[in-house]
Amino acid sequence: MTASQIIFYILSAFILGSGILAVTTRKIFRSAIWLLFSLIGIAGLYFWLQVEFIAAIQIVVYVGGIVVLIIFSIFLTQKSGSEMPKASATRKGFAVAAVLIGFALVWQLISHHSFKQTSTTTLDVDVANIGSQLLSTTDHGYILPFEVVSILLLAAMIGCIVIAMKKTEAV
Amino acid sequence: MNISLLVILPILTAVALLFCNGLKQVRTVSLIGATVQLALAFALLILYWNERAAGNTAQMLFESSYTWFAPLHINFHVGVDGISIAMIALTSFIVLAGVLMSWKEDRMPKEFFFLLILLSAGAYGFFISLDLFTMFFFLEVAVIPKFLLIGIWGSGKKEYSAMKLALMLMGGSALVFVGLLGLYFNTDIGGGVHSFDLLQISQMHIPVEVQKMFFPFAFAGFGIFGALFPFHTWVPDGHSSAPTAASMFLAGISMKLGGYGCLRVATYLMPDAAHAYSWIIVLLATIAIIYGAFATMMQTDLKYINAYSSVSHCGFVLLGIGMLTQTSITGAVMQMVSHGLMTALFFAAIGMIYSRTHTRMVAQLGGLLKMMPFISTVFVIAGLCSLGLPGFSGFVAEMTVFMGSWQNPDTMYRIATILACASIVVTAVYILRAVGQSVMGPVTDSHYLGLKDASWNEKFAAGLLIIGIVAIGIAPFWLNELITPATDTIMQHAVKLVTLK
Amino acid sequence: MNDIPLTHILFVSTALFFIGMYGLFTRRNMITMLMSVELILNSVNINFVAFNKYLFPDKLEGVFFSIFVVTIAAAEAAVAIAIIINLYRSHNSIDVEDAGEMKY
Amino acid sequence: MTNYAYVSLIPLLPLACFVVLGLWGRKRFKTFSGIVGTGSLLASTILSFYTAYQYFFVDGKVNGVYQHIIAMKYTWLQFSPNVSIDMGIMLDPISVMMIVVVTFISLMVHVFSLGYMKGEERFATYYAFLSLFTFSMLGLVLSTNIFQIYMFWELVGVSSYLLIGYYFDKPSAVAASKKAFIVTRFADLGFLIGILILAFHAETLDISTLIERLTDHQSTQFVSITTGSLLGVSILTWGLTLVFIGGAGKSAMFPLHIWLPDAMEGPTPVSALIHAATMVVAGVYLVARLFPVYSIDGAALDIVTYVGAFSALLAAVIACTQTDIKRVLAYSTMSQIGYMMFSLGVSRYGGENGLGFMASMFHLFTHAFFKSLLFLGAGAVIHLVHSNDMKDMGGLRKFMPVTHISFLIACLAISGIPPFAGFFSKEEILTAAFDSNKLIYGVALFTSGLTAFYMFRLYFSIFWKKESHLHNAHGEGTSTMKIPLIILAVCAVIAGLLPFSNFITSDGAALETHINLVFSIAPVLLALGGILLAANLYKTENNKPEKVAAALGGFYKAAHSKFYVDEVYIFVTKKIVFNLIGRPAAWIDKNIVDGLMNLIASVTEKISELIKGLQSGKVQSYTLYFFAGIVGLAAVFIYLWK
Amino acid sequence: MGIDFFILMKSELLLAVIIFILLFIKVGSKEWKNEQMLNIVNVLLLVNFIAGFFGNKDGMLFNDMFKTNQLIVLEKCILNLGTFIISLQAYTWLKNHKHVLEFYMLLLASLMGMFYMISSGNLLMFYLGLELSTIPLAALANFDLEKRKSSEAAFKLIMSSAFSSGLLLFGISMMYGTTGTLNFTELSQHLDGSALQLFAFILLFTGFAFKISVVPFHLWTADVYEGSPVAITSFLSVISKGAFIFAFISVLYNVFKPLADTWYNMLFLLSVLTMVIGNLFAIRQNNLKRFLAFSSIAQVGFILVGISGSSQAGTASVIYFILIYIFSNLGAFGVIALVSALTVKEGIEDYKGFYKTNPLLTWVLTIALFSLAGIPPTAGFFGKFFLIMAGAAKGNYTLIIIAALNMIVSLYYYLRVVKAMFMDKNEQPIEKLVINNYSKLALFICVSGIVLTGFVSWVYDYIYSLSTGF
Repeated sequence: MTASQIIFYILSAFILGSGILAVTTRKIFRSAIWLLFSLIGIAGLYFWLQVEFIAAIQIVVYVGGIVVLIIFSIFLTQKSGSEMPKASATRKGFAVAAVLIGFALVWQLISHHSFKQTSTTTLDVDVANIGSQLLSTTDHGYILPFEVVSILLLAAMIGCIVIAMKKTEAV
Repeated sequence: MNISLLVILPILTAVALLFCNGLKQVRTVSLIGATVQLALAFALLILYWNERAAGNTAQMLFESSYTWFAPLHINFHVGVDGISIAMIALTSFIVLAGVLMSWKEDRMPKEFFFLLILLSAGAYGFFISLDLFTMFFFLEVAVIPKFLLIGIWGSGKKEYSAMKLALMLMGGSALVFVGLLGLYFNTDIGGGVHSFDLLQISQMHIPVEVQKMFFPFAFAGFGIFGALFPFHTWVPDGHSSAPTAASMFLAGISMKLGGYGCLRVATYLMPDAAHAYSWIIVLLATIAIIYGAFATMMQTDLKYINAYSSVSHCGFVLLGIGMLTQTSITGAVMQMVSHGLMTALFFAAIGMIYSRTHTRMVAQLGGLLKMMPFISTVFVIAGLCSLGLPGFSGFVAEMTVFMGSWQNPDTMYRIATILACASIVVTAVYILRAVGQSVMGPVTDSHYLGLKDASWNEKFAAGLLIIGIVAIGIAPFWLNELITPATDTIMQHAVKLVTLK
Repeated sequence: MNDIPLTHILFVSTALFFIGMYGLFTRRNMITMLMSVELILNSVNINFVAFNKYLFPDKLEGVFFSIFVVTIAAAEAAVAIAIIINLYRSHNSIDVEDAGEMKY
Repeated sequence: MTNYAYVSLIPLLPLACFVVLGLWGRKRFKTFSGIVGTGSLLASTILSFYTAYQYFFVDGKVNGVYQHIIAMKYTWLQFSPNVSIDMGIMLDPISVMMIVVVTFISLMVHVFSLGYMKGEERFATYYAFLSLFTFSMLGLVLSTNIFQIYMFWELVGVSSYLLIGYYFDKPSAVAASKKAFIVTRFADLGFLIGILILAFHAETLDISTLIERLTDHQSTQFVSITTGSLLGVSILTWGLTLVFIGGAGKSAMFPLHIWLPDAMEGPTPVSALIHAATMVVAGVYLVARLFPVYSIDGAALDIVTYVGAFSALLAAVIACTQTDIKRVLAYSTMSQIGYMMFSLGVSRYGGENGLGFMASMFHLFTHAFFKSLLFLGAGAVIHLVHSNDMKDMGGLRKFMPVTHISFLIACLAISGIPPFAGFFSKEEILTAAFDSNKLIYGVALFTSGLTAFYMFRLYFSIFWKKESHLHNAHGEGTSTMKIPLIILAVCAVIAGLLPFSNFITSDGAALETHINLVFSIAPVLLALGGILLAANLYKTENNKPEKVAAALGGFYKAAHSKFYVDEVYIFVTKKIVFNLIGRPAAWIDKNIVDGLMNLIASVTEKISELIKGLQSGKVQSYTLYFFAGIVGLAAVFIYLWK
Repeated sequence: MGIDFFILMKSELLLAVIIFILLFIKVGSKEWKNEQMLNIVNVLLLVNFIAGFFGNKDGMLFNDMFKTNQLIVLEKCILNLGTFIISLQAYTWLKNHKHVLEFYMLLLASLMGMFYMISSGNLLMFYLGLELSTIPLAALANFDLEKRKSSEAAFKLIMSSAFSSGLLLFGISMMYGTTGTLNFTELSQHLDGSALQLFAFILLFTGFAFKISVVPFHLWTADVYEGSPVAITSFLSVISKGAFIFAFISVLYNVFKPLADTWYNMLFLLSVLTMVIGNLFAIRQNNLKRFLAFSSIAQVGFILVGISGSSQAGTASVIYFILIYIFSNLGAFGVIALVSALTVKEGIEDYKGFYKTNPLLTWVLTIALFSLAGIPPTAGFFGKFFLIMAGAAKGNYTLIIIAALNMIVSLYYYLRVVKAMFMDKNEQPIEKLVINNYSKLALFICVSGIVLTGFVSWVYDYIYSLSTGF
């Protein structure tokens, strides 16, 4: 077993472990922290896969943005430290069953599928390349999706403002 | 003559009604519309005779066709033969009578007459259509106004009845729909193109298995309209809850849509299947006739009596169609016309009685002949027509059906015919019970003594229908000559296809 | 990285996917539900990147897709949180069981 | 050959009268309407006498045989290329005889009613109905087409219905009219099916053609109808028997006679016309019309014979016990028609064998006069005493001499006392019966004795018995009532003297008949015995009748209760038809058939209620279902469906 | 690039321009009255709608990420029309709303997302379009800010759609993994029907199914429809649904054609389920919006029947039906929106005796409901007839019979509403409402659309001429 393999398995275990904890722990704040760990683990996985740019985005957007957002909202809505209510046993039972069946199904499908590699030429995944492709209008350019996403972000922003804004200024 | 006028005219009337105000204007416009309809129907009849006399032997006359949905080969294709003309004339009679009977409808008159006229447009359209799509279209047009008419202006458990009627009739049309689609996709007018055109389809030979598969849908679907046992239960409730004019329409026209469809679509286009299934049709029709008659005997409400008797009488229509002889089919068509007029008259009489005495229970009525000789006479005439008295249309039609049915020499069919004949006795029983109890006998309620006889509009309406009934009863050869060529075509077609196979 | 078969990575991502789904099914707190959704989206991202790297390295489609997924996840999370906060204002609770007024 | 087209006026005049009076009588004509009706009928009567003259004496006979003359014929309704209902007029001896009888009796009744019905509110309606009846009856007898007969058959039925129910505010009248119609309708069903059978095999509805085909042993039609059989009986017998059922219904033969006594609820002149002289003999006429066909089928004729004889006897027995004078007359009518029937039954076609046929027609002819006379007389009596019951009468001979004498003549005629009309016709019947069937002869003989007895029982009870003390005696009524009585009395005397057998026979050729005086001793003696017995019992008031009744015991009671036939009918209709068929049918319709439709609706709603939990309002459940859906789809479409 | 770019992307660009105009108005210093803003917006939308008809051209842009043709333009025009009508109908409600411009910005952003989705040439664009159309809608669902139900609806919408898009993404990733491409054209060449690919396809399929509320992926629908402001409900039920169906057809017919056997059977199964369950739930509803939600679910069942026809007639019928459905449903929602905005009543019970006080509105609602039920002479009849006819072309009459039977059930509940309005008595019916001109115009458009679209056959002919099938 090479170092790379070992790193991968450790990362995987870390991701899944903290993921499981994130969805099972009863304390909401801890849950958020476990999520954070899991996301960091995934960032690690990206590093391991040598897509540093994605790893960076993962850390910046998720760890730096979303998790923070979540934590803020937890502070806004929750008394910290209190335990969350438990889901009913039936719901849990069904959920476990569904998830296990689903996983078995998907894993069965994946493991029996022979993935075909169509090309061996590797493309450089460095930041500059990604950046220029993102804004390119020609071959392999992603300017259109980029614009769409920007509209989406604008819309999301407007939406958030309208919804979450305090209604104190109502006359 | 452009027979699309028959549809356009009611629509124009209906549109004109939208701009009217108050009962007076509304009813005047409706009356004019209905009268013109009648005139048009008669003009059509005369033109038709002329055309035939001039030696035009085309199956359909006054045909015209407009492309409607070109990609799907749906055309607005209209044309008439004797059967259609008979039905059109019937419709125009009943529309006019219906309008006259509703002369004093002061609750939302505009809506009332609008729906009434819309119904007539549906009926005319149905009878002149030679394209299955337009036919289906008009069939459904003629359903929903009835829901509103019954639900809004009806009496008794009107909402229930209206809903039941609408659902069952739409159920029928849903079955028809399946049948039509089945037919459509098994036609080929060249190059894999399908057609809804009745005449075109009749020229092709639809595979027997296909016929056997879709005939039940088409027949049962139309059969629901025509009170096919056991799908007749909308009839009693619907008729009894409806306002007078709507009852007249319902029994007089709507139920005829079913019979006409059974004949024109199911039997004509799928003759092999009609032969194969004829025993079922005959069985169901016989059950309807006998069982309807016995059920009528136990009714206590005049409208229920007439409604159940309609089940029984419409059984003759289906019996005639199921027997598949030319005479029996002619009889079925005659029975449609006759029953339409007769039952409309019956409902008109019941309506007149109800509007005065405010009851329809046989037990509560009595001796009306004393105060309202006209209405009572109308009632008795309707009753006598219903029990098949010579001189009235009912006799002619029923006898033709019997005569035709008897030509089918199979023993089981004979037994069915005998049973059907037996119903005339039961009919006599219930009709005479109703007449004897409500019109004759001692006056049961002193306040009846002050009641007035029919007003001019009612007299006119009843007179109109009676003229129709008596004219057919005395001179059935006209109607017969009108219908026979058409039924002949249908039968020849059926025989041709059967022998081809 | 080539000494790890693709399926192993897929195992991780699939497992993460269903962990997230489990969380979504069972967590009663709306914010934790949202967190579960994030796990799901992350697992999908792993898929994209892994496929891209392992199978189709000649283009960067998978990588780009994951970039956009991250962005959208952020937008979605933002709106969701805004809604949750609004709900919290009116309900004074973010228990999902309490948000079941409309039913049947 | 004379053009007989004018014959069509005979029925059409009353029809026109009906239409005019029916539409405008109440408002325009009022009391004048009686005159209108009578006038138009007078014209008809004259025409029919003229027709009879023309037919019998001028040109009806070809080579010594009376011909069937088709005066006119129009196709009315074409069923199929060779089967159609035609409207036409056929003249042959019986139809000509019938139009004479019908118009004449009807005229008498019309005249009589002028007085009898005076002051009635629905006077015009009455005359309209009478005209309708006359039209229908004339149409019936003139028919060329069996279906035409059926149509007019129905029409006479309905006019009878309308006239019986004339006093519509009397529940008993309404019930009686209903009963009459329904019972005859039931019989008509047989007629109709009989027609269907005959017409199908003969491939025609035209009477002449039908007879021609079914009597020709070589024709395919004949072969087909005689070879086919059902339940061991040939199709021809079936057809004829069913047709006879129709006739039996109209002619009140057992067991379809129950409507006739009740029908007396109608105005008495109506009873005289319809329920004595004309309509009720339609059954006899029907059998006579198809007689050539009947005569080749012994089985059918036997049925006619036995039904007729049994009805004659039964009715005579019942008549002896009734107290309502009109009912007595009604049963007597039934009994006399029974005579006509069995007379037909014992007859055969052609020559000497056709004596019964001739006798039957002869009796029909004479009976019409004396029976209508009896009814009109009874009408006059009722008009005076305002009651139908014998108990309210007695000693009326002083108050109404004309009625008395005419009634007596009629009684003598019906009893078969020479030289009154009934004697001659009855004599022929007895001869015919004697020649063919001794049992029938015995019954006939016995019945004729009974007839004399009950008729004179009636006569004495009305006009003798106790001395009456009428205060409000307003005499016998108007001259319009008396004149018909006198005319009919004259007819009742002389009608029998006509050389009937020269004109009306089964095959149209004249038949030599002669009165065998030795043979007629027995019936006349029996009749005289009956009269004497009646005189003994009823001429004065005494308790002998009660004693006799007591002696007869149960039999008397049964006869008095009309042998409980009505009760049987009520049992069958009420208990079986209504309760066992009608009620279940209505119940099934309401609960099962309709219930099924409603069940579909309620099941749909139940299911809807049942699965509402799916939409629990919990978003987590939604996602769970969502995922379950995916797994399900995957399972189906990846693994199961390949 | 160049001028083509502007012509091909005309619809999207126009929307973007409008969004930015609104944004400038918003951030500008001038205080605008609500009425003024609404006037401007409606004029802009009208312009947008009309402009849609001019200067159209087929073509692809950005490496086939964006494609357009006559049919797509027509679809966009239909959606524009719907949005315009909704905007008119929302007038009564928005007049007193504080966030009019935000409302429109979000609405148009969502619409734009749909446009991109319809025009998408690869899975990425498709996904982005889908999200762009969904996320603003979730925010919009919450626009009745004080209403608890509104927030609940928004939450349910965003959660369910997040979940669904998670699954969809998983499917897309698998599709990517098995075919190596995101481009539709290449994708369809690489489809080999392996099990994993099928699974990926099922996930994609359910992504659509979720959006157009196919049972069992429909559960969010009713709750969201009920809780959202009426304008959003109608937008969801008409525009969003329509857009997704447009995209669905094109994806199924063009991209997943090799898997036609599979998806035909899936459509069969799901359409039966959808019709039946949708109807069963609809018959028990008492809230009109919720009721229309279920009825719209049932309608989707019928649409699936049409889609399963997979012929030129199938495509045409579906698009034609959507057009009619827009008129009908918006006719119904128009009345409900008015009543809801003016009286806050939404229950079927409240509509008892409605005819007595508001005959005109009642007729509009009745006609709309009849059209939904498929009763002639309304256009709904034609729509439904052609739809099912298209399905029947495959010869699967079981499906047709089930559809026909379901039409009866659906008739029942539509008539139930009609009955309440016309026949039932009510002590306190909804009072006589004052209708503003915008709503009148909207209702007029809807009614004339309902009446004319069926009879005037060139509408169908035109759609048919643009459609393709296989």
